[in-house]
Amino acid sequence: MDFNLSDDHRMLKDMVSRFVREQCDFESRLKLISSEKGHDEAVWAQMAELGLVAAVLPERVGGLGGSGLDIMVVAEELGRKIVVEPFLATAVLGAGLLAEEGAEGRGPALLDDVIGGGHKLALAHYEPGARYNAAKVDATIAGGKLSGSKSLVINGGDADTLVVSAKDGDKLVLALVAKDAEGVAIKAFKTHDGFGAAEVTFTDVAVAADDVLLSGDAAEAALGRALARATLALCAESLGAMENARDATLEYLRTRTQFGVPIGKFQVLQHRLVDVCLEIEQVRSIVLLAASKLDAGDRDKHLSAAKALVGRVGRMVAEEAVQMHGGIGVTWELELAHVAKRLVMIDHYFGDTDYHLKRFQKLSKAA
Amino acid sequence: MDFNLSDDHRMLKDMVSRFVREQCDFESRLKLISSEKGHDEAVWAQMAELGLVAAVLPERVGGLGGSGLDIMVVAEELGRKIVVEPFLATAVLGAGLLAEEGAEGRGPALLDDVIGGGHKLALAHYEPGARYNAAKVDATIAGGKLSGSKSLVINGGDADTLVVSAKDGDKLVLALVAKDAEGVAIKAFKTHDGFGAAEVTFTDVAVAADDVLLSGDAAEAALGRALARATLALCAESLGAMENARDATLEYLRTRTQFGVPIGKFQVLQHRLVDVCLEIEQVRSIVLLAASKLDAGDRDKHLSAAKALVGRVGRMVAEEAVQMHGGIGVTWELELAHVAKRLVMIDHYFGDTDYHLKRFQKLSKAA
Amino acid sequence: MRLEYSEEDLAFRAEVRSFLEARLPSHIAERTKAGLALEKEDYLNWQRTLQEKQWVAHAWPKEFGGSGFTPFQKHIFEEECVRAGAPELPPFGLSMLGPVIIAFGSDEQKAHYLPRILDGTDWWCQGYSEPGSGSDLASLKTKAVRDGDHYIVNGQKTWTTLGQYADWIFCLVRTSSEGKPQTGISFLLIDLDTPGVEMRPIITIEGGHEVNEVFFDNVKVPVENLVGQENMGWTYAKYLLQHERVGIAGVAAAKETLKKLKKIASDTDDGEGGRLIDDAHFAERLANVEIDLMAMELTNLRVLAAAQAGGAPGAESSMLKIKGSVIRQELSDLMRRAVGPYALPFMPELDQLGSNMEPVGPEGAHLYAGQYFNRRKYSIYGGSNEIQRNIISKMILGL
Amino acid sequence: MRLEYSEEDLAFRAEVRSFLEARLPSHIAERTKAGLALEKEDYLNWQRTLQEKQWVAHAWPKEFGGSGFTPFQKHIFEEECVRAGAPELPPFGLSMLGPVIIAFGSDEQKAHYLPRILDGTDWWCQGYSEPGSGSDLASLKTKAVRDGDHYIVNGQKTWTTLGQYADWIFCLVRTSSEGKPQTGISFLLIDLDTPGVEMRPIITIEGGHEVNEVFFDNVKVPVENLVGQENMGWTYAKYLLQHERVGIAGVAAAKETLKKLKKIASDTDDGEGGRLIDDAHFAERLANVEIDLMAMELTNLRVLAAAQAGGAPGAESSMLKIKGSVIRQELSDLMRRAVGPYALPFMPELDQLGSNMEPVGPEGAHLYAGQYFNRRKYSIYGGSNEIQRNIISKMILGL
Repeated sequence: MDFNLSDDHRMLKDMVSRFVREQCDFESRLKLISSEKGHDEAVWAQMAELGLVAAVLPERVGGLGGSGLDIMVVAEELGRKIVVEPFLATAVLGAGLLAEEGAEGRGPALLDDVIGGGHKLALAHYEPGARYNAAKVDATIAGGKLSGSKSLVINGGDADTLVVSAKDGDKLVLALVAKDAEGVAIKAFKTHDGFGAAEVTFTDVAVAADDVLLSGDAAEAALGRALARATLALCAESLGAMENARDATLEYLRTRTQFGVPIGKFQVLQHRLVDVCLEIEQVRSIVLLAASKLDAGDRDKHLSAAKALVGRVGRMVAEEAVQMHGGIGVTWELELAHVAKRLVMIDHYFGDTDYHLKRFQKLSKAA
Repeated sequence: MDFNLSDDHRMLKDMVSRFVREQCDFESRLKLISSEKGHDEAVWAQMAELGLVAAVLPERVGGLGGSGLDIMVVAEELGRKIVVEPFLATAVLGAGLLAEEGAEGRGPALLDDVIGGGHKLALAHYEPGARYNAAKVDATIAGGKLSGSKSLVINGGDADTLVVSAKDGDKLVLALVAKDAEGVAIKAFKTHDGFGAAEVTFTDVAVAADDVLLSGDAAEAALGRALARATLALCAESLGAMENARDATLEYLRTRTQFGVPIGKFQVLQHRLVDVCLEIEQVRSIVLLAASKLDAGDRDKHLSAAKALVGRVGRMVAEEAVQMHGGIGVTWELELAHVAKRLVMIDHYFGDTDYHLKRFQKLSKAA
Repeated sequence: MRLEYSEEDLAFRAEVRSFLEARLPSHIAERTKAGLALEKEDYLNWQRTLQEKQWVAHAWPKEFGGSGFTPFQKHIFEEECVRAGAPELPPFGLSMLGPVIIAFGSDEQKAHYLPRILDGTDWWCQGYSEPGSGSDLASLKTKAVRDGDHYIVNGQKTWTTLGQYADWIFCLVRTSSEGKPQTGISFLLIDLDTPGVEMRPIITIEGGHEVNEVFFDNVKVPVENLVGQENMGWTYAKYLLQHERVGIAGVAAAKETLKKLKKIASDTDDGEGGRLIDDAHFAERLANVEIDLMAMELTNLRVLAAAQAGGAPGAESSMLKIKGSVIRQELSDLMRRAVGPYALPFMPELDQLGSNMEPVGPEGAHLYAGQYFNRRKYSIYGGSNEIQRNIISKMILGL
Repeated sequence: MRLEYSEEDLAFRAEVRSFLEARLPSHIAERTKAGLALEKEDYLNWQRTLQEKQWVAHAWPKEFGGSGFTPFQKHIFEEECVRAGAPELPPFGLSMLGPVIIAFGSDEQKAHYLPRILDGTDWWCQGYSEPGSGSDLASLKTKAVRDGDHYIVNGQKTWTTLGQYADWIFCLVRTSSEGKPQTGISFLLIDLDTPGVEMRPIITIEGGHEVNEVFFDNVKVPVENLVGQENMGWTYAKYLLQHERVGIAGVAAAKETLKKLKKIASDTDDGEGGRLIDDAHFAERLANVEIDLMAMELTNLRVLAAAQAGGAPGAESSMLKIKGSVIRQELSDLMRRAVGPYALPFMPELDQLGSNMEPVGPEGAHLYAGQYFNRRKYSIYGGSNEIQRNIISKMILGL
């Protein structure tokens, strides 16, 4: 047993860490989230150039790894500075699907451009009213025409190509649709945590054979893997964001004085920060475990354990950090406020604490 | 709106309070719970003489009140000193049933003796494996013969007469059975909180027409009222015990020194005791509310709210009080340890927190 | 013991309810119920409407134009207002400054300021907190130096709620640095139009503008704007802070939120073919907070009854503040969870008056995450819950 | 990064498992798994069996007869022992005194005491805490006054675990009252047969007898029973307390309890026609603690790996202690709740060896409430969780 990062992972981690420190500072983020685009194309290009898309893809398609730990290492560092560039949508979800072994048609050929940062993706899967139920797909493909609605598509307003799930009869299909294809209506908006998303409607959109990426059992399995990878990435992002919140709070307790002493001298605040630290260590453990199980048979049990714990601890860390900061903690100008928002909103993507607790119960009982 | 006790209630409260302080001291209790009998007959006789049985019965049968507030006032003061005499079993449950307006047969005539302390009762209702489900009655009365098993009958080993629930066909019957009747097997034991209980088996026990106290809808309604009264009494006992735990802990924080100062100087302990106090105030409110609703249409919703909150807060108060006492808090010699046990074990009678939360949900949604 | 309202109280409730039904404009009620900001004119119009019944200033004696409500009447009035969606009038002039002027102001100040507060001529804001002071209010640094018949004020105030609408600010300023920090503080009234005053918005975590910071750069304030005596301001400030706050627990608002939450949970698909309200995990949280709120409401009434009987609520206010904020925060957490993924959209434009933007997801869903973040302030402002626990520990427990 | 055990570790696990299968007496395993007390002879016999493999003293170097286990081997050994129901050998001689004698004792002390610890000739108990000392260990008052070639000891120790079985006690005693409290403490070995020593039972909350108090009334102790130097005892005590405790989180025991809990929840009727494990409220609590424990197990392994690599676990032990105690207490809470009303019976006689009393309710149900109350000690002993938080705050956070 060995919990040290390999030299490669250590280098990857240091590289991402340095990059986000230098390029993804909070002042820039504040400007970006108020801009129409919502992120910085130049930063995304650099991220691609540094190999952050490649890092989470297998060597078979020109990637550099694609293991659970690869995803965790990159996502944790991005989470630490709550980076808004579309890593999750384009690299983890979109490129991950295009890189599936069974992928066919025009999709795989797009990968080079995606890895290079020249082409962005989004997965249009969850549907309105489905809440967190990933199995509900009412969109249809029939006679080469796609129709249906997709909800809260992450990066949906910015992606060049959408990977869309739909049913062809009983069979699940994952198809590629260009953002400007005829019959595609995209309503883009921002989210509370500073990201971009969209409601997307497809009305008789033409889908050629070449557009079909995966279908049937292969599509089901690939979708399961993609959602698992995205869940892991979100958990790791949350871990990075938690550590940001912890460090900021520790620094605040050390420097903010009240009644003539640093507030870190108050035992109540000390003990609460200790509990925050304990829980973050627990989150690191469960995310590591989930990362190690990404290709295992009991993958989903471990991912649900991780997402449920991340949801619970994320809320606790956000609330405690804000509370210990006092008034300043609820201001837009403070990085911590945005970190707290990301921590809490992560619970609303890919299933919340309750959803994953229930899934864990079911899978744990079966095991 | 007026939250002051009436003069009568104030006098009743003071009387019980003085009595338990003088007669139910902790040293005596320690001896009693290790004795075979488990309580003090002389103390019970005095309690009856003071009118504590009468206090929870209507004037119609020679009682002095019987309102929710009467039960609350007496039970809270008994709970404060975790009094082990069989008030709940004999007065609240047993005598309460005998005093029902529709009660028939030989039961009502027993009341004088019960009120005087000369005759003790127990309700044999819950059945093995029923958990907290009060609706499950498999015991039967057929052809004048009672058969079945009853579980965790409070005061079952000590009562002179058992009030037994059974089904005559589809009809619920409440019948009186003498403890030494032929076919009654009583296995008595103590509980962790120092009370007496018994498993009771009935094998073809003769039940005459005169033994039948209530039957049919009247029995169902009376049983519901009895369980509601008992639940209220337990909630009020818990409130008294909580205040005991709070006072003991406050006193300990003031007097126990560590590192050269009273431990009450440590902010962490201060804040935790404050939270304990806040929750106890909440419990006082919900018990008051439940007491005021004892004869209302939404009685059970309020009783379930009270029992659920009492269960949650009881555990918290017990655990915090023990923790703040440190090592001494987990010793048999300390009154607080027994108060803590009572607080926690109250959750195991008449439905625990989960049971009552669920019942509350159902009743609250219907309302 | 009697847990029901008296006949008089019930009659009063009916009177308030029918007045609100008749007079509260529906566009104000709708926005208030949705938790959206109002325009200054909306507040002023509503204040004028209420003052027809002399129902505006609950902390003032009748002879000064106050309502003269008993504690229970105040409570009932607040409940009915929240239920109807009437806006809560900003407390700065009506509940804070007014009582201080009545208790400590000169006759001229009473004659001049009180009527202007009542009729809305002057909108007041509060200048207590400073960037460095936080919970340690007495450490404030804004200075007022006497220069002839003026004070020259320099410094900075913060967390000035609705300062963007205000005409005047009442300030705690340091007029002496001798002795304990509390002893050199004075209570000063400042016209925001005076040269050298600058108000800047503070945007809060969820993106809203309800608080401000105020800068004072050699601001000349006439000495007649001093309330009471120089260096006695701390006494007045404490009087103001301790002034009974019937609504501190926020029970009325919490009950409305609970109703809304139950409606949402009943209307929301759980994604698996059922309703969210039947989801055991969600229902358990809902039941727990509902029970807490039932208890809280009675706790609040118990404190009110004590106040009605002439008792002065001291540490009880701290208890109500803590538990009330915890319950309201828990409700705001359940609101955002209830709408699931539709808590994500951030659409402030949608909430602007006259917006014809289309919402994402069920109506109002996009508001709840923002409200959840905004409601973190409940346990911070007005003396954080940690400070309240310190107070209770000292006052009730003697620790 | 590799989250799997090495081949060597797996082979070691298999060896331990088959040894336990072959040699652990079933009556011991049954009582241990039920959480019931063992006789002294049971412990001694099992210790002798283990020592055939030199598997008894994990904190001692091999040359003194220790196991020489790596941190992972210790962990695996503990897991297998808990899984099989092997009793945990009392740590007082083996894990506490032994290492102190090895590090600070004289050659004579090493030669005399160590073999007698290993073979069970001497059963040791601990004399650290005193009634007034609690978390403030250095405030201890038991005095040892030098008188020729003896110390005369007077005072009282408490919380002496399994003292009723012990032959000897190692004590912290005050030999000087000069300087800071820590500087006047010595480490003394006392034969419990010496006149003036009296051991009295302390009955714990649930009715069990596992701890004692020890009284010293003019007890004569030869000076050669002093370990190390006079007045240096605090150093040795700290060495002992800081001595790496692989099992401090209690993960192995918690995993067994979880298994038992799931079995009980599967077997228990919910009273409404279903199984308790399908009750959403109960299942949610179960899932939460199961997830906490999964994370805890990995956290524990991460600390072990750091120890294996030579790192000295400092504040990490405090983290493991806190979270481990919370998880084990939560499990004990769920155990008593799982059996519903059958948690109520208090039947200590039933648990005595050879009892033919009949239980009430499902087998073992009557034990869980007692265990829940007993387990409150986890967050109190060995430095309460509050003390652990103080340590972390200082060591890791620098506050």
